[in-house]
Amino acid sequence: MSPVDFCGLVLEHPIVNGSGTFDAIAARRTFGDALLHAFPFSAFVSKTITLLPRAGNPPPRLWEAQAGLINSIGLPNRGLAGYLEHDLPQLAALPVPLITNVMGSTAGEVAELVEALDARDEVAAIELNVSCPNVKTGLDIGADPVSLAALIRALRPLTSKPLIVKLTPNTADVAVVAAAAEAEGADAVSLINTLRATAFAPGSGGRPWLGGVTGGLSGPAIRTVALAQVAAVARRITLPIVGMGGVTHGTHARDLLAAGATLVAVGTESFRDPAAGTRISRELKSLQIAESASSNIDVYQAQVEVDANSADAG
Amino acid sequence: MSPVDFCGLVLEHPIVNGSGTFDAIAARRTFGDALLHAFPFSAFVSKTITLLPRAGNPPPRLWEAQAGLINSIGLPNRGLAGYLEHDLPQLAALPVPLITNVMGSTAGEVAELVEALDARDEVAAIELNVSCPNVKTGLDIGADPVSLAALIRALRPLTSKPLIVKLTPNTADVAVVAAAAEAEGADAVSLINTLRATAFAPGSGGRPWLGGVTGGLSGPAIRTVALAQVAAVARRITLPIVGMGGVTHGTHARDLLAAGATLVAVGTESFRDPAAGTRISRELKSLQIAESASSNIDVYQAQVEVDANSADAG
Amino acid sequence: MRVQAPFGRRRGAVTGVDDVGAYRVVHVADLDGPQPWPGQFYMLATVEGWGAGEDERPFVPRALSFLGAGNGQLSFMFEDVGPGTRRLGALRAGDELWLTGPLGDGFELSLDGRRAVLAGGGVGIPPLSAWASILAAHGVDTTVLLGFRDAVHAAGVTVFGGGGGEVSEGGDAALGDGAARGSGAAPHIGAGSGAAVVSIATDDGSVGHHGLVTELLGSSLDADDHAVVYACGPPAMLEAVRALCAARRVPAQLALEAGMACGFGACFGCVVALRDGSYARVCVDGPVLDAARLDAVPAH
Amino acid sequence: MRVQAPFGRRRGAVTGVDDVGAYRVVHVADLDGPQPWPGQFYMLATVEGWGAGEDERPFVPRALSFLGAGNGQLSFMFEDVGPGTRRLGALRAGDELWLTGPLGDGFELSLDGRRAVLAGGGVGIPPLSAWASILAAHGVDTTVLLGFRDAVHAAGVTVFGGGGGEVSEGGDAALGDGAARGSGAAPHIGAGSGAAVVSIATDDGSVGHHGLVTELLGSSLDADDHAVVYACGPPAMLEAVRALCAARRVPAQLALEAGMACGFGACFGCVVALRDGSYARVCVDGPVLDAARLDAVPAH
Ligand SMILES: Cc1cc2nc3c(=O)[nH]c(=O)nc-3n(C[C@H](O)[C@H](O)[C@H](O)COP(=O)(O)OP(=O)(O)OC[C@H]3O[C@@H](n4cnc5c(N)ncnc54)[C@H](O)[C@@H]3O)c2cc1C
Ligand SMILES: Cc1cc2nc3c(=O)[nH]c(=O)nc-3n(C[C@H](O)[C@H](O)[C@H](O)COP(=O)(O)OP(=O)(O)OC[C@H]3O[C@@H](n4cnc5c(N)ncnc54)[C@H](O)[C@@H]3O)c2cc1C
Ligand SMILES: Cc1cc2nc3c(=O)[nH]c(=O)nc-3n(C[C@H](O)[C@H](O)[C@H](O)COP(=O)(O)O)c2cc1C
Ligand SMILES: Cc1cc2nc3c(=O)[nH]c(=O)nc-3n(C[C@H](O)[C@H](O)[C@H](O)COP(=O)(O)O)c2cc1C
Ligand code: FES
Ligand code: FES
Repeated sequence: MSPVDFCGLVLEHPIVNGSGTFDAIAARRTFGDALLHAFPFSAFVSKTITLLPRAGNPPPRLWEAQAGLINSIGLPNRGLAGYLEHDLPQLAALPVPLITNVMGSTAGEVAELVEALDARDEVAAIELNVSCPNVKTGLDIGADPVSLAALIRALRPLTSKPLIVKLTPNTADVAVVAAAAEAEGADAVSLINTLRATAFAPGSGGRPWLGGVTGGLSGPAIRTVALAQVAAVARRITLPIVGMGGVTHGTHARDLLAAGATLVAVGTESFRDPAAGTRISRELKSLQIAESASSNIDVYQAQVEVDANSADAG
Repeated sequence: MSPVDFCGLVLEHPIVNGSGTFDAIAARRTFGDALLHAFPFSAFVSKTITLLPRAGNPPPRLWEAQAGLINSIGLPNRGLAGYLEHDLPQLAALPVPLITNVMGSTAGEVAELVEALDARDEVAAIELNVSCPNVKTGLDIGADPVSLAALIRALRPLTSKPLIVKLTPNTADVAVVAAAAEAEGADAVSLINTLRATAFAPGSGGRPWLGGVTGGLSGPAIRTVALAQVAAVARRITLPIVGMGGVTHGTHARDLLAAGATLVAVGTESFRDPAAGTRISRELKSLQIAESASSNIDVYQAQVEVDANSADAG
Repeated sequence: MRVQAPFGRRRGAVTGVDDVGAYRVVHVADLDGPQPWPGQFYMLATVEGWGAGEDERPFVPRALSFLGAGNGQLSFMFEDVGPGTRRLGALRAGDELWLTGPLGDGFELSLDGRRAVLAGGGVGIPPLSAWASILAAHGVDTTVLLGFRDAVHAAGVTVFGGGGGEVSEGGDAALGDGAARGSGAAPHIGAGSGAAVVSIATDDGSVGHHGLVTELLGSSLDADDHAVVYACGPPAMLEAVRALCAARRVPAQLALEAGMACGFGACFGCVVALRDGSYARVCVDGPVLDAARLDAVPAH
Repeated sequence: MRVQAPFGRRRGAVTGVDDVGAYRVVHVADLDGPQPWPGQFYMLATVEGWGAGEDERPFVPRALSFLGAGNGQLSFMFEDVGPGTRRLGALRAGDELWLTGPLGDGFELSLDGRRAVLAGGGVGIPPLSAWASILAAHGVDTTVLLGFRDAVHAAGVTVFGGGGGEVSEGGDAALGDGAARGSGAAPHIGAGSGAAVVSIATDDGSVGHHGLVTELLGSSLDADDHAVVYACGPPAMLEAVRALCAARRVPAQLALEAGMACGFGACFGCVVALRDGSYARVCVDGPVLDAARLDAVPAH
C-alpha cells in the first residue's frame, strides 16, 4: 500500500482509530512495547478532550445491541491541562502522528482548546467533535449548519494545523452540514459518530439501562448508514473525508474509500480484536493488489463474466 | 390482554403491522383463509398509496445488512383509483380495522388522497407518510417541523378520521417534529421509519447495489435507535404513539409501550415469521400477566432481590 | 400451479443429509405440510445459529426449491454460495429448521400435445427433478438437458428420478419408466411411457457434451420444436434459454430466482421487470413465469 | 500484579470440556501465551457462531477469569447466564476460541504476616481457586470460604486444589499440602505448609453451613482478624464482604465484575465509582481492587 496524503500528513496506510475507541496508554500497560512495534493505526486519534476534566457518566455505560454496542461513556478525560501534562508525552511516543480530538460547550472553550493544541508540535492535527448540544437551540452544534459555520469561522484563524470536523449523523442532511464546514475553511470532515440510541434494563418496565440514559450506537449495525452518509458528503464536498462506522473487515474499508473517503477509522471492532487496525489494513491491501492486478478491470465484473461463461451458466 | 383504545378505535391487542411490510392480499393468495382466521395484527396498515400509480424502484431492491435489511422498494402501488377499486374491497374483508397510509409530493396531492379516503367507511384511520422530499428544500417534509406543520394545517380540516403522522427518523430532533404535528391537530404519530442507508455491490469498487441507490435500514439493527426516538417523542407530546423499529419479540414491544407507545408495529420480523404479529402479541400478553401478577412490584427488581439474597450472593 | 401453505413458519427436524456431487441434500421432516407442486419453494432458516456467519449474516430466511416431497419429508439441494447456504450446509440430523411454504406458483402442465423439454443446470436441478417425477407420473416422455461446470457438479444429476426425497442412481441415459415411480393416482396425460432421457453438458467436457447446455437445447429443438421448455438455472443460462426459445417461438416456463426477504409477497423486494413495463414479484407472481412475459432475465 | 498480554487476539482450540456441579469448565490450548496471575482474566469469543444467540447477541467478547493455566492450556469456568456463556457452553473439543489476555491486575501477595482468607461463591470461584494454588505454592496456609445456592452448585468446589487446568476431587475439608502441587519454584513465604481449609455455606443447607458465606467469614474473622481477605463473587456478596472487612478494619482485595466491551482500557465502559469520586476502569485498574478504594460494590 502506498502512503496516503491526508491534509499534508503522510500516513503509511489509510486505517486510523475512531476517537474514544482506543486508549493507547492503557493498551501499552496491557500489551507492553509490542503495541508500539505493531501499532495498528497509521495515525492515532485521541479521545475527546475538554477544557476541564470530566469524570464521565455513571455506569452502566455499555449496552450490547444487535450487531453493535451502545455506549454512554460521557467523554471522561483529564481536561486540557491534564492532557498536556500526562497524556501528550506518552502519546507523542507513539510511532505515528497524533490527532487530538476536542470538544467544548461554548465557542470560547473550543477556541482555548484549539489555541493550546496549536502551540504543541506533538499534535499533527486537530479533530473537532461537534456532537455537543448548542446551549441555545438544544440541538447538537453539528446537527445545524448555521451554528457549525459560526463555530468554524471563529476557530479557523486560531490554528494552521489541519482542522477535521467530526460530524454527527443525527441530522436530517449531513451533506449540508459538511458543506458548511467546508465553506468556513475546515480541512477535512470525519463521520459517522454514533447514532442516538437507548435500551431499558431487562424486565425493569422501562428503566433506562444506561447511567447516561441515552447513548450512541456503533458497530456493524450502523455500517450501511455510515456508507450512505459518507457517500452523500463525498458527493457534496471536495475535502478529504475520514469515513467510519461499523468497519470490521477490509472490504468495508474499501467500500468507504470507494464512496469517497481518504482515511477509514476503526472503532468498535478494536474492542473485539485489539489489533483490528492491522488486520483491516492488510485485508484492504490485498483487495487493492487484487484489483490493480486485474488492470483496472472491475474484478467482480470479470468474475461475473467468468461465471456467466461457465457451463453451469449455460 | 384487554382491548386497546387508539384514537377511538378499539383494538384487540396493541400489535399492528408497519406500513409496507405485509401485503394482506398476497398473503391470502399464499396462505388462504387461514390468514383471516389467525390474522396477526389488531389493525391492518396498508402500504403507502400515492395519487398516481407507481411501479417502484428497479431491482435489486433488497440488501441484507447486519441484523437488518435495507430496502429501496420505492413505494410501488396502484395509485388512489386502483387502491379504491382493487385493494379496498379486499382489505375491507379483513377481520380488523383498516388504516390507510398515504404520501404525496405536494400538499394538494395529499389533500386529494385524504379527502378521497375520508369518504370511505372501510377506512378507519389515515396514516401520513412524510418521508418524502420537500420540492423546495430537498429535505424530507418530515425532517422539518415548519414544512410538516404547514402540511398538517392544510389537511386537518379535510377529515374527521384519526390522522396519524408517520415521522422520519432521519432528522436532528424528532421530538420537535412530533410537537409540530401535535400542535396542528394530528391525532397520533408513528415512528420510526427506516434509517437512510446504502450498500455497494460486492467487489464492484463502489457501485451501489440497490436499484434505487439509497434505501432504508429496518430490523433489529435499528431497535435501540427506535426506542430512543419513541422515548424522546413521548416525553414531548401527549398524543398516542405507534412505536416500531426492529421489534422481533414481546419484550421489545413491551419496551416501546414502556417508553410511551400505545401501539407497536411489527415490520421486518413478519418477513422472517409471517405470523410474527400473533407470536409477539402473545409474548407481550404473557409478560404483562407476569408483571401484573407481581401486583405492580417490578418483576425484575423482585428477581434481583431474590438473587441477592441467595447464598451465591452471599 | 399453486398449493397453499399453512399460515406462519413451522419447525422441522433434519432427518438426514447427503452429498450429491458438489451439492448438499438436506431432508427435513414436515409431517403436516401439504404436498407441494414442482417449482414451488420454501423459505428456510435454521432455528439455531442463523445470523452469525460472514458479516453477521444471514438475517432473512433463504428461498429454496424443494427437490422432493413425500412420506412426511421434504428435501432441498444447494451449493455453498454464501452465509445462508453455508449455515444450511452445516445442518446435521436432529437439527431444526424454520420453514414456510410451499410458496409461489410452480410449473404449469399445459403441453397441448407438445413434448416436454427440461433444461437447466447447477442449483436449478431441484425444481426440474421434482417436475420430471410429476411428468413421469403423468406418462409424459421428457427430455432433460443439464449443464454443469464439471464432473463433480454433474454428479448432481443422480437426484433425477428420485422423487419423494430419496436419491437414486442415474446418469447420461434413459431413466426408465417413470409412471411406475410417480404417484400412482396421476392421470396418464402423456403419449409415452413417462420415460426421461437425460443429456449432460459440462464446461470442461469431463462428462457428456463439451460445451453449454443451450447448445444441447438448440440441437434438441432443431430436431423437434413441438415442445414446451421448462427451465431453471443461473440467470445467464435462463436468459440464453429464453432467447433461444423466443427465436424459435417455443413456449417456455422459466423458474426464476431473485433476492428475497419474505417469500409471500410482503416486502415487494423480489421483483423482475416484465415486458409490459411493470414489475412482478418473483415470490408470488412466480417463481415460474411464462418466458413470453419477459424481455430478458436479469443478471440478479 | 499484572502479566502483560501478547498484543491482539489469538486463536485457541478447545481441548476438553468438563461439567463440575452446575458449572462448565472449558480447557483451551494456548501454547504461546504467558503464564497469567490469579485474578487476571481473558476476553473470549467463539470463532464460529458468535452473534446468533438470543436477541442476535453476543456481539462483544466475554470476560472470564482463568481457573487454571499451565502446560500450554488455560481453563475457564462459568455458568449459563446469557447468550455469551450459552454459546461458550456449547463448545466442544476441537472448536476454536478467540482469546485476548491475560488482562488486568490480579491479586497482590501482600500478607505482611497476616493469614489469607479467600471468600467467594458461584462463578467467583475461578480466581480464588487459581489464587489458592499460588498461595499454597508459597507455603501460605489459607482459609477458603465459599457460598453456593445448593449442593449442585457447591460441587463446583472440586476445582479447588486443581491448578494447571486439571480438576481433582475436593470438598469441605483440608486439601493437604499445596506446595507439592504448585509450581516448585515459588518462594516459601508463608508460615505454614500451604494447606487450604475449605468451608462451604449453602442457601438451602444441603451442604455445609446453612446460610451465607459472609456468616462464615464473620465467624472466621471473629476468631482471628489478623488476615487479608481475597474475595470474588456476585456483587451483593462482594459488597457484604467489603462492609464486613471495613467494619473490622481487615484489608480486603476484591475481584470485581463489570460489563465489558474490550477488556484493555479502550472503551471506558467498565467503570466502578471510587471513594474519591473518580471512576476506575475495572479492566485495567482492576479487576482486583483494594476494598478501601470503594465506598460500595455496585449492583452491576
Ligand atoms: C424461488 C427460489 C428458489 C431457489 N432454489 C434454490 C435451490 O433449490 N438451491 C439453491 O442452492 N439455491 C436456490 N435459490 C437461490 C438461493 O436462495 C440464493 O442463492 C440465496 O441467496 C443463497 O443465500 P446465501 O446466503 O448462501 O448467499 P448470498 O450471500 O445471499 O449470495 C447470493 C447472491 O446474493 C447477492 N448478495 C450478496 N450479499 C448480499 C447481501 N448482503 N444482500 C443481498 N444480496 C446479497 C449476490 O448477488 C450473491 O451472489 C433459490 C432462489 C429462489 C428465489
Ligand atoms: C474480570 C471479569 C471476570 C469474570 N470471570 C468470570 C468467570 O470466570 N466465570 C463466569 O461465569 N463469569 C465471569 N465473569 C462474568 C461474565 O463476563 C458476565 O457474566 C458476562 O456478561 C456473561 O455474558 P452472557 O452473555 O452470558 O450474559 P449477559 O447477557 O451479558 O448477562 C449478564 C448480565 O449483563 C447484563 N445485561 C443483559 N443484557 C445486556 C446487554 N444487552 N448489554 C449489556 N448488559 C446486559 C445484565 O445485568 C445481566 O445480568 C467475569 C466478568 C469480569 C468482568
Ligand atoms: C466507547 C466509544 C467511545 C467513543 N468516544 C468518542 C469520543 O470520545 N469522541 C468522538 O468523537 N467519538 C467517539 N466515539 C465514536 C467513534 O469514534 C466512532 O465515530 C463510532 O464509534 C463509529 O465507528 P465504529 O462503528 O467503528 O465504532 C466513541 C465510540 C465508542 C464506541
Ligand atoms: C420492505 C419495506 C417496505 C416498507 N414500506 C413502507 C411504506 O410503504 N410506507 C411506510 O410508511 N413505511 C414503510 N416501511 C417502513 C416500515 O413500516 C417500518 O417503519 C420500518 O421498517 C421499521 O420497522 P421494522 O424494523 O419492524 O421493519 C417499509 C419497510 C420495509 C422493510
Ligand atoms: S420476497 Fe418479499 S415480496 Fe417477494
Ligand atoms: S472493558 Fe473497555 S475499558 Fe474496560
